[in-house]
Amino acid sequence: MTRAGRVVLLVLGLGGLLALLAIAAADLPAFGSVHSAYAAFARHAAYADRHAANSVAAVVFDVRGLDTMIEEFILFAAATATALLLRSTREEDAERAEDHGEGDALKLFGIGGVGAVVVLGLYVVAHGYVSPGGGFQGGVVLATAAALVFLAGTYRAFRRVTPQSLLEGAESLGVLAWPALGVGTLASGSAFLANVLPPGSIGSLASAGTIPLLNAATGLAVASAFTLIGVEFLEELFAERARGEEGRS
Amino acid sequence: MSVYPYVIGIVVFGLGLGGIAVSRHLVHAIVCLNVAQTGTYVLLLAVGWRRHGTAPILGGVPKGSHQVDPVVQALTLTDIVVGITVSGLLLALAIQVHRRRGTMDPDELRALRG
Amino acid sequence: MTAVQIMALSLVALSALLVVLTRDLVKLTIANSIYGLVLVVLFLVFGAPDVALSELVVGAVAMPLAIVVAIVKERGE
Amino acid sequence: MHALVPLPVAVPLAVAAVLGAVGRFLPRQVVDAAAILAAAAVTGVSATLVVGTADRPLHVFFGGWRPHGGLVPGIAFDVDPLSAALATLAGALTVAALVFAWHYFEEALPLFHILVLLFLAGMVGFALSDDLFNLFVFFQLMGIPAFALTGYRVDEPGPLQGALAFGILNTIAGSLLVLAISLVYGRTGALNLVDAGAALAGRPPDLLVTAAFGLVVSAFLVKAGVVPFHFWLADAYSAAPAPVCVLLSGVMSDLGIHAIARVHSSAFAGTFAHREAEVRAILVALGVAGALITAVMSFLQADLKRMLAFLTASHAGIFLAAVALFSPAALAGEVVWVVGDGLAKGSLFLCVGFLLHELQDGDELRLHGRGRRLPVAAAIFVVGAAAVSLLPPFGPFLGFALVGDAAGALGLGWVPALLALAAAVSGAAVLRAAGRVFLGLGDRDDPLLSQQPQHAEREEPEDDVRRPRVALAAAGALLALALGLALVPGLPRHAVAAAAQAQDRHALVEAVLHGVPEPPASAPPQHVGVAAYAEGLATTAAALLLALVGLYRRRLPRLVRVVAGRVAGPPLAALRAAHSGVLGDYVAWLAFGSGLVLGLFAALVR
Repeated sequence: MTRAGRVVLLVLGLGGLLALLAIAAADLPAFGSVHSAYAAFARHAAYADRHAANSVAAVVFDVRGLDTMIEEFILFAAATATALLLRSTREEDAERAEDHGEGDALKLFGIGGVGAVVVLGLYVVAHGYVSPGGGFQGGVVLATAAALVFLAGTYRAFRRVTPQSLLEGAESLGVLAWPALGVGTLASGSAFLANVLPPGSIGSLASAGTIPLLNAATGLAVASAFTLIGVEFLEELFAERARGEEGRS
Repeated sequence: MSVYPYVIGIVVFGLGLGGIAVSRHLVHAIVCLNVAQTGTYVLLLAVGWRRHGTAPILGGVPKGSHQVDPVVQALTLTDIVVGITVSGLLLALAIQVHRRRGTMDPDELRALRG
Repeated sequence: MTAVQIMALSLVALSALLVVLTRDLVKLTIANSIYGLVLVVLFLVFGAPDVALSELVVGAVAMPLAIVVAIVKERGE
Repeated sequence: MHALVPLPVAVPLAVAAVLGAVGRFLPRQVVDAAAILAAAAVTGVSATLVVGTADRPLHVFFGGWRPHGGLVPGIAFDVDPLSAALATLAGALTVAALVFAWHYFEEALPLFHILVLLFLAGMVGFALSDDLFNLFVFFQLMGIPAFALTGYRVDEPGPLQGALAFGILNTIAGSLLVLAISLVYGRTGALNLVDAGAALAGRPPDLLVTAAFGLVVSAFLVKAGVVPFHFWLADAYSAAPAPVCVLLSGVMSDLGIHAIARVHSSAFAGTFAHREAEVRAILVALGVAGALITAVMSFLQADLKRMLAFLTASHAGIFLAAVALFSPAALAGEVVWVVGDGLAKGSLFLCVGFLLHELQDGDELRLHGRGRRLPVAAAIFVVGAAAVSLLPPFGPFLGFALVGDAAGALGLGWVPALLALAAAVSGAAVLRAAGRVFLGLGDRDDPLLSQQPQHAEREEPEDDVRRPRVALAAAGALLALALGLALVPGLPRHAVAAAAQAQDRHALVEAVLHGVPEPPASAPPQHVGVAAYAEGLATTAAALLLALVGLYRRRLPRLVRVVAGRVAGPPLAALRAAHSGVLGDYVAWLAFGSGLVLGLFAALVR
């Protein structure tokens, strides 16, 4: 089909689709006036039943826990596939470029920054069910700390900090925690992924029953998955620059 | 005016979808795919907002005040994670396509036809 | 609907259009990061700090890294 | 029995995670055995659930969040014999694919096994879930490992492009689903299908409801590969490794159609009650048109995998039209047809995988007569093709008979006839290929058939003598199951009873929202009449005849050939040109298709 034909098809289809969606959205209750019983129930479940100050975390890790478990396995599938897709076509023996010798200022800021970013990441993960944040957001911040080591430090230091098999192991364990806990609660007689631990006192870290466990597992899985993807993407840079690109088919 | 957020969400989705169809570079197409997905986040969150509503987090917020819908935010969180992981995998595929075919232009990638 | 929300929404639509219309890849990365940050503002204005934080780490860190590597790979020749 | 329901999803996920952690240190046989055992466990548990839910479906609520005052906060699974049967089919095909792929992949981390197990968990969850957003999450868990597996052979151009098209198109479909969820949640404040259905049933459908249903249908038609959303499917299924194709074609596509049936009967049947005829007309038209178009495309292919890919798309159209009749017999017939068809397609793809391994080529013309010394493969391939062409008494035929009864009762006798025609045309392509490859019939080249570039399609890096017997054993076992399915006593009756129960909205609302167990399922005994047998045999005969025409086209009288060339030439050329292989075109077709679907629903259903 010519590009012109495609644009005609696109304008017709997309135009119709967007117009109908806009009219449909006009039938929605006015912006700001939607009062769903589900939302009230979720807030009550978070604050009263689970003593979790962050109701979004309560929904993510408890009320709709299965969604988050499947989301972690989607992350696991994509991270594993991305890592091996990039790694399989790189010649393992390609020697890596030596240090890229950044300026002292960047090195100083970087090394100093890494510690702070790691603490920030751990804080965001740990307080996921008390204040905004959580396993996913904190996990990506921790992965950023690893990337910062690369930016500021030497490439060799970066590779020492991020051994791939260790990352894959950590990611798998972090993800395995979900079905393990689920089958555990199932075996103990209650429902799959039921929050069986005492809710503790709201606002403190010792609250919300099993939510902290799942939150920590998610943080571990996300941190190692994103670091793994980061390593593979940065490795692409170095394998490429160290040797000329082999002839393309 | 009360339909403006919904329309913006739909328009951003349409922009992303249109961008993919006419894209001349795989990285641009994948970024447009991400834009289309963010359009759905805007609509999803807009449906959950409540007038004078504050974040659905206890502590530091006056007890009686209205809070917005946490369920919709949980759904959007899951979406964002799925979105970035798919984008990562597609970008890795795009790098492989470039290594194999020397081009990143979807119009030139015609291995299978007919 | 507050004035800030209207501004944030309009900014999101504009920067989305900017991203889609940008063909040059380096400018695309910058436009996409700006779009990510504008989205963070919108999500905050919608009372969704968790979502804003995750869009921040995704839009400002993960996505640009992947795009930059893809661009460098292509420009490597 | 309730405790069994989460296991078919949790077990493959847990085994995949364990393989991710320690897989690289385990010997290859242990990894293969672990994966096959996990898939077999899923098959066993799902089969138990099929029997266990014969009386009434199981409603399981995750996290212990039971319905509360008419609201369903937790995520629910609705396990009835039909959805459990599809989960069993997914498990069985995964076992067959893993057995075929024994020693297939030699990398450090057993990525293939991890992705296949995640793919299985996604399919089982997608078949059983009763929550709209949970369907989206399982839709993605099914999609991402699948398109990573499609692009597994990174050293060839086809798989890379197939994987890209698969990934981008399915992600857009996911976004359509999220738009639908926003609309439904905004209107009803519910994510559970039955909960939303109860809320929607109160009022006649307005533009929001028709748009939401249109979005859901469009998203699932992309997954099922029905025209005009099928372009990615042809590229992806013809580029994926054979064991992956078994899963993609055997069950993944058809799950999209079953999801449409479930979403309609649980959530939208109430509000569409007075508009059922219009909704039926739209979906039947889409299904029949799609089935015929892709059946013709299947006939025009020389590459065996691409031929079976179009056959899968054609059958997805058939199943859409069957489901859209919205009667218990039609739904029951569709599921029986899907299970039988999935087993037969699985065995056909395993045979093609076997041919790729033995003869290093997957093109019908280049394989002309080279299959003569492979009698077992020939037998399985021909019987599989006949089963797909509705040869009694295989599973597909039984499903077709039930759908025929349902259509007859609605006065739509022409629908099963067109579905049989589509099955005949696509079956004829496979029979023609069988004749040319195994018996050396017909000409060595045929300009009508489009061939794909001959890339080094070697499916297996090193020779493994034990492999061929394993592949054929798996293919034969699947075919035996397709036959055995039809010999199960009282199967049609149980299927129709289960379908009637799934479509009984009032009992469903009582059961899910208020915990009142449904009355036990019951249905009159189903009798497959002589007329049905005649129609099945006629379809197979038509397929055989068309195959012969395909083989000996040049020997037809000149006048017939000239007229046929002038009449059929231009449309076939246009049809072939539309399958351009360009990503931008596919996205434009998706936008056009979804605009069309939403437009039709908005216009008619109001």
